[in-house]
Amino acid sequence: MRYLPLTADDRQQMLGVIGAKSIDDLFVDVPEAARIDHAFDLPPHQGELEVERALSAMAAKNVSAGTVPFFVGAGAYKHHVPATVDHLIQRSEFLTSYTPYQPEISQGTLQYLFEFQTQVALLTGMEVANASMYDGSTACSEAVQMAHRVTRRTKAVLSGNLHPHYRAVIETNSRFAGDAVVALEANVTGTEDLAAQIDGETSCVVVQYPDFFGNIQDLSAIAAAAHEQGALLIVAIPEIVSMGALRAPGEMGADIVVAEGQSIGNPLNFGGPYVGLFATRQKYVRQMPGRLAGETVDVDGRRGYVLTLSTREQHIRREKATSNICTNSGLCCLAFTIHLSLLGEQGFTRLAALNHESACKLAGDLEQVAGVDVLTQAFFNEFTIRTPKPAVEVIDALAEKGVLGGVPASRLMPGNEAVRDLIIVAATEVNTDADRAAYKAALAEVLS
Amino acid sequence: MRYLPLTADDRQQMLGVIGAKSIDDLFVDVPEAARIDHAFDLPPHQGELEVERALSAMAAKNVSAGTVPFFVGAGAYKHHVPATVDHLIQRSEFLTSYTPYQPEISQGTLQYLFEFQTQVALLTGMEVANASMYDGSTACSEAVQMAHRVTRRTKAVLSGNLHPHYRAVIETNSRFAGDAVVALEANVTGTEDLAAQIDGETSCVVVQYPDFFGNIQDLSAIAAAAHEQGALLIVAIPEIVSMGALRAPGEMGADIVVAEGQSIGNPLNFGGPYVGLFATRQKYVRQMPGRLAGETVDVDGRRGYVLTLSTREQHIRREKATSNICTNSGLCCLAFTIHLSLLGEQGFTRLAALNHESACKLAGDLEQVAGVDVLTQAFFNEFTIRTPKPAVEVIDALAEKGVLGGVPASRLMPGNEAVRDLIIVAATEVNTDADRAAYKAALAEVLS
Amino acid sequence: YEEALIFERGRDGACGVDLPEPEGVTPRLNGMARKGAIGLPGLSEPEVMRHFVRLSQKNYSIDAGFYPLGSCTMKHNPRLNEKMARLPGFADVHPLQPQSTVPGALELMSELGRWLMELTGMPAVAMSPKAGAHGELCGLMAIRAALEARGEADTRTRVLVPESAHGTNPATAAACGFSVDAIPATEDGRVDLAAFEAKLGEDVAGIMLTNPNTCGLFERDIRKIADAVHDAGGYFYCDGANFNAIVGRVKPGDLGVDAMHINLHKTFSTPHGGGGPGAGPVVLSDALAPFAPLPYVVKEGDKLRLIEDEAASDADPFGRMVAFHGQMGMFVRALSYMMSHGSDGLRQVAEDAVLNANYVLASLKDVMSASFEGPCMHEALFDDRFLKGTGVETLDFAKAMIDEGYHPMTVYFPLVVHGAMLIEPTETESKSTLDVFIGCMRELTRAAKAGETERFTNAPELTPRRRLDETAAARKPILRWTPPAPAQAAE
Amino acid sequence: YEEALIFERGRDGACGVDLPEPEGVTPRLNGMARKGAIGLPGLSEPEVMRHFVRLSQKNYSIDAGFYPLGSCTMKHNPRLNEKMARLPGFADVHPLQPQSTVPGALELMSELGRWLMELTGMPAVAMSPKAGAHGELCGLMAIRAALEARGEADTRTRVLVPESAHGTNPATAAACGFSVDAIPATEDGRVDLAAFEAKLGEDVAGIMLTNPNTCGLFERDIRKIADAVHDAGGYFYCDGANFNAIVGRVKPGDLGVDAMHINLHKTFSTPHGGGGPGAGPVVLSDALAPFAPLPYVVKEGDKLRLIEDEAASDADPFGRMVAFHGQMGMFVRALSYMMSHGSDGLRQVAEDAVLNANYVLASLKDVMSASFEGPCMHEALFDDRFLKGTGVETLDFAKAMIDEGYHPMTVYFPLVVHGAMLIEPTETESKSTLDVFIGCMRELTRAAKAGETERFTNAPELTPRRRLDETAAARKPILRWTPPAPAQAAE
Repeated sequence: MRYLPLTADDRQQMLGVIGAKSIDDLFVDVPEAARIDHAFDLPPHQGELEVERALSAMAAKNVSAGTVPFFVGAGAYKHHVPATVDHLIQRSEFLTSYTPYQPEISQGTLQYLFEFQTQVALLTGMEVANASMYDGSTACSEAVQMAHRVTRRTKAVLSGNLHPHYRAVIETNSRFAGDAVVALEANVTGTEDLAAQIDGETSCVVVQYPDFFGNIQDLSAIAAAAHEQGALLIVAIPEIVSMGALRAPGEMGADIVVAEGQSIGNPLNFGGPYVGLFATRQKYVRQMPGRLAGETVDVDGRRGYVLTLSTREQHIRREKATSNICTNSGLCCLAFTIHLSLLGEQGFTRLAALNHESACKLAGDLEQVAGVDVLTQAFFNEFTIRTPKPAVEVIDALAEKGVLGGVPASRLMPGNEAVRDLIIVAATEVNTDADRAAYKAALAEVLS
Repeated sequence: MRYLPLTADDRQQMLGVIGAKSIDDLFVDVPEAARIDHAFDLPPHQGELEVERALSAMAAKNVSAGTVPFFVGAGAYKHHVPATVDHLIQRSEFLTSYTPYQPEISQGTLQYLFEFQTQVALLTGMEVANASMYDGSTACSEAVQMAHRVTRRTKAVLSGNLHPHYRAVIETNSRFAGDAVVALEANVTGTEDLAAQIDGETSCVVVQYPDFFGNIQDLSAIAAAAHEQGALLIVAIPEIVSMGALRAPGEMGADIVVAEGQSIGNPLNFGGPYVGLFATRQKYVRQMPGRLAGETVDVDGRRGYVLTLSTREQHIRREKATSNICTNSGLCCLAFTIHLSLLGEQGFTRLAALNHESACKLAGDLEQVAGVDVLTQAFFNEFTIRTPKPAVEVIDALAEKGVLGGVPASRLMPGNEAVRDLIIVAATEVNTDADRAAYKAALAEVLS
Repeated sequence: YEEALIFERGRDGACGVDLPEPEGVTPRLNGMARKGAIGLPGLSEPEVMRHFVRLSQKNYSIDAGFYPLGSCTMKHNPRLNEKMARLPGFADVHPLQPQSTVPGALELMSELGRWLMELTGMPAVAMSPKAGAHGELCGLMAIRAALEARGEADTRTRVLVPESAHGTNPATAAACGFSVDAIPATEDGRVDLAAFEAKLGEDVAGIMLTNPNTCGLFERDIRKIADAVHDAGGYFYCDGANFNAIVGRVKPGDLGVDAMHINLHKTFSTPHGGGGPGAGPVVLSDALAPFAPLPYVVKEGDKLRLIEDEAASDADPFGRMVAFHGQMGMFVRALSYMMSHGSDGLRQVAEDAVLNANYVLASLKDVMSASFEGPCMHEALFDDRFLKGTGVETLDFAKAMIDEGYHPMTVYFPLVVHGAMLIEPTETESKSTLDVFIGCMRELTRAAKAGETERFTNAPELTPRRRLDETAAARKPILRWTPPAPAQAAE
Repeated sequence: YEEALIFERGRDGACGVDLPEPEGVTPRLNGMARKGAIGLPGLSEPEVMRHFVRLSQKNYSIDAGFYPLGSCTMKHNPRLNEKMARLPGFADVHPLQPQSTVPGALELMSELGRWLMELTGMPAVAMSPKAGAHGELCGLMAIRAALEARGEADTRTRVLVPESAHGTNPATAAACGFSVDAIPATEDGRVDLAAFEAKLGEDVAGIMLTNPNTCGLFERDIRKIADAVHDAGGYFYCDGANFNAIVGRVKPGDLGVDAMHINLHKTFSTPHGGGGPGAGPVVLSDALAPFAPLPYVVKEGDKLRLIEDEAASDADPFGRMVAFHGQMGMFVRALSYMMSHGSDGLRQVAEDAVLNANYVLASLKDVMSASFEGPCMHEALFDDRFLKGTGVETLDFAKAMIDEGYHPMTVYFPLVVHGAMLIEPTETESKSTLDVFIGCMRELTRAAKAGETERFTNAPELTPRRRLDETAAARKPILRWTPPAPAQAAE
C-alpha cells in the first residue's frame, strides 16, 4: 500500500500509546450493526502499472480532439495551451496547497488570484472580479441570484439565445429558491425582442455574447432598456477568447459579466473542471458570491494579499451568505492567469484574430457545400449552419468519417423542431487548412 | 520570439548605454568575411503548436515499447517508472539548476548525490561510488583507465561475453590512449577460460554480470585469478535490477563495478540519456573518475554536503585529471535515486523476483516452439535462444507481426557466423501473459 | 525577494507565445470589433515562468510539509492520478462530442459511480456537482423535489442543522429555499437527541448532519436520528466531508442516509489546488434516486448512454446543476486513487486516519485541553482552556506553528467549543512525522505556559509576509491592480 | 528545517510501490541468488515525495532566479522541449529495436544534424558524444585517426591549448594520448599569435581553441590561426562551449575549423539538470568527416539508415564512443528549441546575448575592474583589482551575491586574470532583470570599498547552509552513509 506510511510495527506501538487493544477499539462509537467486516464488492489494491493499464484502455476508447478535424464548441473550446501552463500548475506548491486562509504562507496563491481578478476585470471591461466560480453556467446562475439581492426583486428575464444549459441551471436554482424566470424562445438569427419582457419586477436580463448560435450584437440598447426599469444586465460569455476581438460588455453597460474561462489555460476535460469568471461593478462588490483576494500590508508595512470581504461567505455568514460556494476553481484560475500572462495584449488579441479568421474561412468553405446555409451573419469563432438533413444524423455520419463537425442544436434543445437541422460549428486556431478541407469534403459526402 | 525578453525599445536603450550605434558594432572583432548577413537554409521561428505538430508526427512513426509485446534488452530495459519520479525530476529546482559548485544553494542536489552514491555502493556491494558517468559503456571504459592508473599497467583483458558495444568503447579509448586490449571470442554458454589470459602485465579483467547472453556465473574464481597476478577485476552490470536477485560483485572480489543505471527511473530514450554507475573500493577513491559528493559541516557546525576530492577533476587538474568528464548524468541519477527510494529493499527485491519470473515463464513458453532452443541455463531476466533461421530475419518478421522479440546477436557482432541464429531475449515486469502468448504464437508462425 | 505583479512587469512588444500572423480575411464582426487596448501586460515566456515559480515558492504545500488541518483532509496527492487525468482520451475530449466517440469517458463515470455506490451502500449517484457545497445543494434539491412529488414542498420548509456544522450546510439550505434551525450539541460533542426530537414536526424537510461530525466524533445515535427524521416525514442529508474516517468500514447507506456528497478532493485525494477545483458527487437513497439531476449515465444492454434531457429520462430529474457532465478530470483522479487502494486499501485508509488522530490525541491531551474524551475518529479536537491566562490566543498558537514549519491546524471551528483547534493528520502521515509534530506542539505548549508570549504574538516571523492587516483590506477593498495615474506614468 | 537522509528515515515494511506477489516459479539463478539484505531503506510514496520536494527547495534554479554564470550559458529551459522529449515515440523506444520500427527517431537525428551542420557551416556531424567533454574527445580522436591515416599519428603528438581554455581541453587531449602545450595570452585577452606560431612544428597535431574565448572575446586572428595550423600540418579543434554568442551570425566552418562540439545544454537550452545530462554532437570538416565514429545516420534514397558497424560503413570510422546512438532525449529538446527559434530567432539569440553582456559591462566598468575593453561577446570579464585593499576576495564577493538572491558569477576562471569574475547574462534575461542586477552589483561594490567587509566574509547567511568546510571534506572523505554501529542501533 504505497500511499500508507504506517507499518504493522508502527500501528502496534501507536495502539499501545493510545491504550487500545486493536483498531476496532477506536471504532466503538459506530453502531455494531453498521460495522463492515466483509470485503466490499470491489477489487483489491493494485500497482501503478495495473491502474495505468486499465485507465489507459478506457481513455483509448475515446476520440480525442487533437486527433481529428475538430469543430465542436457550444460552450467549451479546443485551444492550444502552452506547455509552461501545465508544468507550472503541477508544481507542488500550487497543486497541493490549501485554500489561502493562512496568508503568511499563501502569498503565492493570493497574488495570482489578485492578478486573475485584475485580468478578468480587464477582459470584461468591468471594475472588479472574484477569484472564480465553478464554471460559466453556475457563475451565470449566481449572477442571477446576486441581481435579486441587489435589486430586491426576484424575476429574471433570459434571452432565448442563452446557452440552454445555462438556462437550465438558472431555472433549476430559481425554482428551488422560489424565484421567477421568463425565458424567450431560441432565435437563430438573434432578433428576439428582449426589451419588451422587462418590467418593474424584473431584477435582471441575461444575454449571451456571442449568443448560443454565434451571433454578435451590440448590447447597449438592452442595457439601457434594463436600466430604465431598474434591472441589471447580466452578460454571459462562453468563449472568453472573443474578448480579444470584441467590444467588452463593460463598455456597453453590463452590470455583471460572467464567463466560461476554460478556453484559456484549461483542457476540454469532457466538461470539467472549468473555471467560471465573475465580474461586476465596484458598487455591488458586497453582494458578490465567491472568494476575493485583496491587497493590504503586513505588520512590517510590506504589501501583501489576503482573502477579504469574507463576511459575504458561508464559513462566516452561514445561512446569510451570498452563496454557498466554498471550494472554487483555484488551480484552473491559475492556468488561466498563466496562459493569459504568456499571451499578453499582443498574443491574446492575435489569438482572437486567428480564431475569427479560422471561423470565417470555415464558413466560406461550408457555404460552398450544396444544401448548406450559414445562418449567422456576424460571429466570432462559432456560427450556425442549416443542413438539408437532421443535424444529429449529419453529425453522427461525420463522426463515422472521422470529423467532429459541431453540435446539433437539437442536442441542447430537445423537442424544438425549429432547430432540428441546425449545427453549431466552432473553429479555432488549432484548425488547419487540411482540417477545413476534410470537413468540407466529408460534409459534401454526407449530404450527397 | 517567446523566449526573448528584450523588446526593440529595450535594445535601442541598451545600445545607447553601451555607446554603440547598432548591434553590428558589437561584432566588430569578427572578421568581416565571416559575418553572415543572409538567412540560413533553415525555416523561420514557429509557435508551439507548429513545433509540437511536427515533432509529434516524427514520434508517431516509431513503434513505442509500451504499445506492443516487447522483449528487447541487451543493455537497455523497459521497466515501469512511477509517475512520482518524472514529476519530481521536472521540478524547476532540480531540472534547471547548475552543477552544485556553490554548495550553500545546492544542498538539494548534493544530498541526493550523496544518497545516490550510497545506493550504488549498497547495490554493488562496494565501499564507495561516484556521482555518475554518462552510461554503462563509458563507465566501463573509464574503469579500465582507472585500473591502469591503479596498477600502473596498461593491458586490459576482456571477457568475450562483455557487451560488444562496451568492448568497442574500451577498444576505441584504449587505442588512442596507447593501451593494450585483449578480448576473447564470444561464447554463448559462458564457458570461456578468461583466467588463462591474465598475466603480470594485466591491469584488469573485465567481465559482464549477467553476461551478454544472459549467463550468470560466480565471479569469485576470476577475481582470485586476477588478484593473484596483481590485476583488478572490473564487473559491468548492464541490468542493475539484477542486483535485487543476485549476489553482489562486491561480495565476490570485484575491485571496480560499473553498471548501466537506466533500468531504474529512466526511460529507454532510444539509447540516451542514461546513467553510468561507478563503484569501487575505498582505497582507490583518489583514482576514481567523476564527481563525488561528500559530507562535511558548515561554519555553524551543521551537517552539509559538498563536491569533494575535485583535485582529481579536469577543472582543477587539467591534463593530469583522472578523466575529462565534466557534465555527467545528474538528473538521471536523481531519477534513479527517487525510483530506488520508492522501491526500497522490499520493492527492489520483489521487482527483481518479478523480472526473473517473467523471464523464466517466457523461456518456458519459447522452449515449446518447434525448432527453438533456449541456450542459457542460469539467467536473470534475459536469455539467448537459437532459431532455425537467421535471427535478423526472425526478428524482422516478428516486428511485422507487431512483436518486438529481442535483439539478434549478429546486430552487435556483425560478421560472427557463430551467432547468426541467436536472439537475445529480455523479459521484465511489464510483460503480461498475453504478451508472452503473443510472442510464442508469432514465433511459431514465423518459424513454420 | 519581492515579486511584483505581472502588470508592473510587462511592457509593450514582449510576448510569451508565437502565433502566426493572421492572413487578413475580411472580418465578419459587424462593427463590434474591440477598439481600445485591453490593458494586458506583455511578458516573455522566461519572465512568466520565473514569476510563477517565485510566487509558488511563497506557498506552503502538502508535498513540502504537514497540514494538520481538521475537516479538510489534506492527504498525499499521488502523481499517478495527475498523469491519468492528462491522458488525451480524458483531457482532450469535448463534452458535446457524439456519444459514440466517448464510450471510455462514460465507462469511467459509470465505474467511479459504481465504486461510490458500493462504498457508501447507496443505490444511486449524481455525478455532476462541482464541489462539496454544490453536492449539498444537489442533495437538498433532491429532497425538495421528493417533497414536491409528495405535495409537501410548501409545508416542509425547515431544515435542522447542528451548531457544529460546516458553514456550507446552512448556506446551502438557504440557497435551496429552506429555513435553517440549529440543533444544539450535548456535553459529549454530539447532537442533543432530545433537543433534536423536540424540533421535529410537520414542517421539517430533513436534517443535515455531518458524520463523523466536525468534533471528530461518530454520532452514536445516528440510526435513531435517521429513524426519527424518517418517521417525522423528513429526509436525512449526511455531509460526507468526513467520509475519510469510515470509508471501507461503514456504509452510510446502513445508517439510514438519504443523500450524501463525497468530496473527491478529501477522501479520494484529488489535489486541493489552492482552493479548487473539487468535485462533489452525491449518493442517493431509493427515495431520492428518481429525482437525481441531469445528466446521468445509464446502462443499455452492454452500452452506456448519457441521459442529458428530461424527455430521454425514465425518471423524474429535478433539473440541471451545471452546463456539462461534472468534474471529469477529478473523476479520473479519484478512480485512479480508488483502484490503487482497492477494497482492502480503502479500509486501511480509514483505520490509519483514525489511528493517527487518536495517537495525536493521546500524545497531547495531558498538556493541551482535549474537548472530548477519546476515542475520536479521524480528527482530534482541542480548545483553548490550556492557554487560559497565558496571553496567547488560539490564533497566536496557530501562527507560532508556522514558524515551526507547519501549516496551522483548523482554528475557531467547530464553533461549539471555545478557541477550537482541530487536528486531522490523515492516513498519509508517518509515525515519525507525527512524533516530531507532537514534540513541537508540546514545546509550544510549554512555551505558552512559561510566558514566552512574544514567540506567539509576533509569529510568524520566518515567512514571506508576517501577519497581514485583514481589517484594512476589508474596510477599503483593493481587489485589482489599477494602472498608475498618467502623471506618474509619464515620469 | 532539516531533511534527514533517506537511509535515516526508512524502515522495514514500508514501501513506495505496489508490485504483485511473484507466483513462485522455479528460479533459474543457479545458486547465485542474493543472500543477505541490500540495506535499502523502506519509505512510502508520500515520504519519498516530501523528501525530494524538500531537498529541491534547498536548490537555486534558473526558473527562480538569475545565473550570471560565465561560460555556462544558463538560459531559460522551455517546457515545450520537456514535453516533446516525453512523447512515447521518442522516450519509449529502445535503441536496438529493428530499424524499420524507428524511422521517426532516425529522422529526428538526421534533422538535428542538418540544423547543426547548416548553422556551423560544416559538412558532417557525429551525434553520439554524451557531453561537451565527450565531444572534445570525439574531435581529437577524429584528428588522431586522420593523422593515423596520414601515417603521422606517432610523430604528431603535441596539442596546443591556450592558457585560458576550459580544463576539459587539456584533460581531453591527455585522454587521447596527446601531450599538451599551453599557449600564452596577450594583454588584450587573446591568443598570442607570435607565441603560437613559434610553437608550431612537425610534432603538432593541432590546436584546441575556444571561440569566442573564455575571456568573452572573439579571437580576431582566428583565420590566421587556422591557416597557420593547417599549414603546419595540424588540425583546428574549436571548443564550441561559447557558440551561443555567434549562432546565426558566424559559421565556424568559415573560420577554418576542423571539428567543434556543440553543448546542446548551453546553446540549445537542454536543461543543466544539476550537472547533466548534456549532449555534445561534433561537427567535422571534410578532412575529418570520414573518421566520424559509429553509429551514424545515412540517407539511402528516401530512407534513413543507422550505420552501426564498420562493415556496413563506406567511411573509415575511428571506432565507437558509447553503447548506443547518443543522447536522443537531448536531441529532441534541442531540435524543439531550434525549430521554435528558427533561422531568424537563433540569430537574435546571439545578438541579444551579446547585447546583454555588453550592457552589463558598460554599466559596471566604472566601479568594477573590467579585464578588457569592450565590446565583449556574450560574457563580460572582471578581475579583482577593484577589491584591492578591501579585505574582500573574489570568493567573498561571489558569496555575498547569494544573499542578494543571485547565483554567483563564474569565479577564478579563466585563469589568465587575477580573481576572475565572469558574467554571462544570456539572451533570456530581461533588461529589467539586468538593471536590478547591475544595481545590486554596484551596491556590493560600494559596500566592499566602504569597508563593510563582514557582509562579504560572513556571506552567505540567508541560505540553507552557510559556508561549508571543503577542506575537511577532502581530508577525510565521507562519501556515503553508513549504518550506525550495532551498539547504537540496539538502543
